[in-house]
Amino acid sequence: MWQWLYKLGSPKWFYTIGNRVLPWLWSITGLLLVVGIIWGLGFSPPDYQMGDNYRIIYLHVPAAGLMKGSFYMMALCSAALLIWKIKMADIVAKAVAPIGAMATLLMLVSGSLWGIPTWGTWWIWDARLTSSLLQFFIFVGIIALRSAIESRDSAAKACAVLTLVGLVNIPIIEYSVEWWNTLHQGASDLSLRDSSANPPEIWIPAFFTGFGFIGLFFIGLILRSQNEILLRERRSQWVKDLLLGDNAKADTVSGIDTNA
Amino acid sequence: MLEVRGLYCERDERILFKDLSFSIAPGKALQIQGSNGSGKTTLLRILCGLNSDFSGEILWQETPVKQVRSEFCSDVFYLGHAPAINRTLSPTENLRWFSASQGKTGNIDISTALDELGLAGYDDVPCFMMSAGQQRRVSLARMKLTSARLWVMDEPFTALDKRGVSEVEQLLSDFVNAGGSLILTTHHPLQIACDIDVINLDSRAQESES
Amino acid sequence: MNTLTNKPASELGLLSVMGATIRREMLLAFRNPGDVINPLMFFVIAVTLFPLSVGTDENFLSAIAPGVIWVTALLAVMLSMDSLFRADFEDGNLEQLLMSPQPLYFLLLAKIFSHWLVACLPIILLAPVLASMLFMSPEGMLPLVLSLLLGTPVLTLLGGIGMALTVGLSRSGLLLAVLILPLYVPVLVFGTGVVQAAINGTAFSGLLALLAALFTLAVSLSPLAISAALKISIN
Amino acid sequence: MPEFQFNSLAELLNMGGYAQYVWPVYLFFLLFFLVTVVPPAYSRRKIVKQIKARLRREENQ
Repeated sequence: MWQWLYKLGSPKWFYTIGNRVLPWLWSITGLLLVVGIIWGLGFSPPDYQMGDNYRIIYLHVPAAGLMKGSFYMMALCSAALLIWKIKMADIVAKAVAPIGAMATLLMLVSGSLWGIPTWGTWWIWDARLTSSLLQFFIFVGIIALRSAIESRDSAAKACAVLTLVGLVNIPIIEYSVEWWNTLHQGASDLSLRDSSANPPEIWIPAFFTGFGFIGLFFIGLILRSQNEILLRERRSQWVKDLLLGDNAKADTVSGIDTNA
Repeated sequence: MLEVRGLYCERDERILFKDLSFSIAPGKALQIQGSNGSGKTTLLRILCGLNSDFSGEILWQETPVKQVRSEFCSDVFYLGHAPAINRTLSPTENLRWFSASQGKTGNIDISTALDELGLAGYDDVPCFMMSAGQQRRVSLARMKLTSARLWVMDEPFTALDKRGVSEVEQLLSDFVNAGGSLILTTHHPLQIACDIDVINLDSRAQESES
Repeated sequence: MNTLTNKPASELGLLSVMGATIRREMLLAFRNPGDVINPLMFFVIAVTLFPLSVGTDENFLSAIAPGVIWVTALLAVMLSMDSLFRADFEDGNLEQLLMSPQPLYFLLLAKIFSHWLVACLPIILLAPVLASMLFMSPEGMLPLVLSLLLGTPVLTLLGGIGMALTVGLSRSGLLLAVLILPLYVPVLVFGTGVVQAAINGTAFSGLLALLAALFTLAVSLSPLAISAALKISIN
Repeated sequence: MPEFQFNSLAELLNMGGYAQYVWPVYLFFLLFFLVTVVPPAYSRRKIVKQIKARLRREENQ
């Protein structure tokens, strides 16, 4: 177990394992997303209340999950960096931040497009949308802080502290927004109301897209982390060997042939 | 007293020093030499616990510094590049807070300390009205107020005139000869009458590269 | 004169060290009256801008009054944060603070308490005056002051985290806002909630208790985050 | 086995009248997908090229 963790903390190991995992991840993710989306768009029965508009849910819900998951992952990495000084943890945290921010944006866009026919307006101060917007601001803040600090080590630790502060605050923010929303009589929340009226098959595509999103998340994570590893380790011997020793391998590092 | 084992520090992908080991005993002075950017300031800050980007061990009285941080801090006096003098406050007010933040009231009172650094009569003048050298003297007056047994000083002679330098050298050698430990960096040819060890960060870097 | 024999005549207790820190900060505020006046003037001017932009309709102004007062107070507190660590960072006193044998946690609390006294207390005292200029109903006044009394320390503590993270950067004003404003949301929500509840005639003690809980949480955790952030920033 | 719910391509594109909401979301997902994958792959090429150039320079010296 510890051995494994130790290895995961080694950039070289992460890089090579990433290369080995990527082709598999690509094919599984592609399959899941294609099946999930085609099924969701074409084969799922329409919702008895919202008709075909509910098909947004197959992207909306996984995006919301990714938003949460990315932040927890960043928090975990931040703790690992601050407590055990694992440099790899910072590389991952840095890679996850933009993916999480984009997922939050997708969640917001899909939520508000869903809202137009349901509420008659594209934005409504719904509790979940509002706290997601705040979550988006927190992602942006972390990215902005990292780009503002020149020293890489200081930036890493500062972002880690900010992420952990955010981790403590997010439940409080969500609770306060929830309370605020009931106070101001917000509209009904975004969910499949009374979904028991729908056949359970309606959820099958969500299962596919959900795992597809997770796969996509890890593809993005590995690609970005590998870039960061190359940049940080560019003076090390293994990078030299990798890039000069075996040209063909180095050019296909992303799992797709970038020479094509 | 202070012992350093296998210190390694890199900054911005440049190794400042590795396998650096030394120790300093009471009644000794240690001068850190090296060209600009060789990591002198970084080393001093690491010793004081102001920089944690290193690996290796720092022991204080044979215990890792982290475990005895509070005792260590009360036994170490750090003089950095910045004078740690608030320009709005007067020397007396600055030094009063310094004493308090050390958790101690020394038995030398502040105006005596200022007198001895040649600042008699400046006790209540706001520091922004004083010259750089005078501000440095205010900063150095803290030497008279601290009861620390290890002094870590980064370029203590900056901005001082000739007489000031020799006065401070006198203070330093008195301190070391009375059993204190001193670690300092300076570009100035040091003339203090006590045991001085020298660590040159430049020559170490050359060794490790060849 | 031998320094080694200059052993401490007396050891100062933690409280007197905190007291000395507060005295020093008060002295600084007294010498730089801008630290007190500028946040206050920002507060007054920003509130004045609202009637000028939305009109002087009494009903409308009284409806938005709690929010306006709270939001401008929040922004004033945030803008005042710059003076918390900036000078100490630049002149090297921050290093001395971190090298103090006293527990950093309490030294930071003392510093933040002083900052609150200097920057926030005047705002709280003036808030009822501005609220009545916006025709806020008198039932809301006491709850407004109470909510500000509990809320502004939280704002100061959270702002302290942001400031500690950005003190090493030369121009950090807008970055601080991006980092800190999302974290200010709960305080704002419950703070205005207290005032609204009081004006509507419903019970607000529960909300005050929530603010008090936030206060306790912030007092116990923020100094830890601030000290971690300061150690990073002085590297 | 689930059935295809639409009788024609036009009906699929129409999405039961919700086309202007459903399709933009899926388009935005495409954007999300591309942003997750393309910039890192692109910068990978740049980074590899840079490091190689530097290594060759050092070898020639």
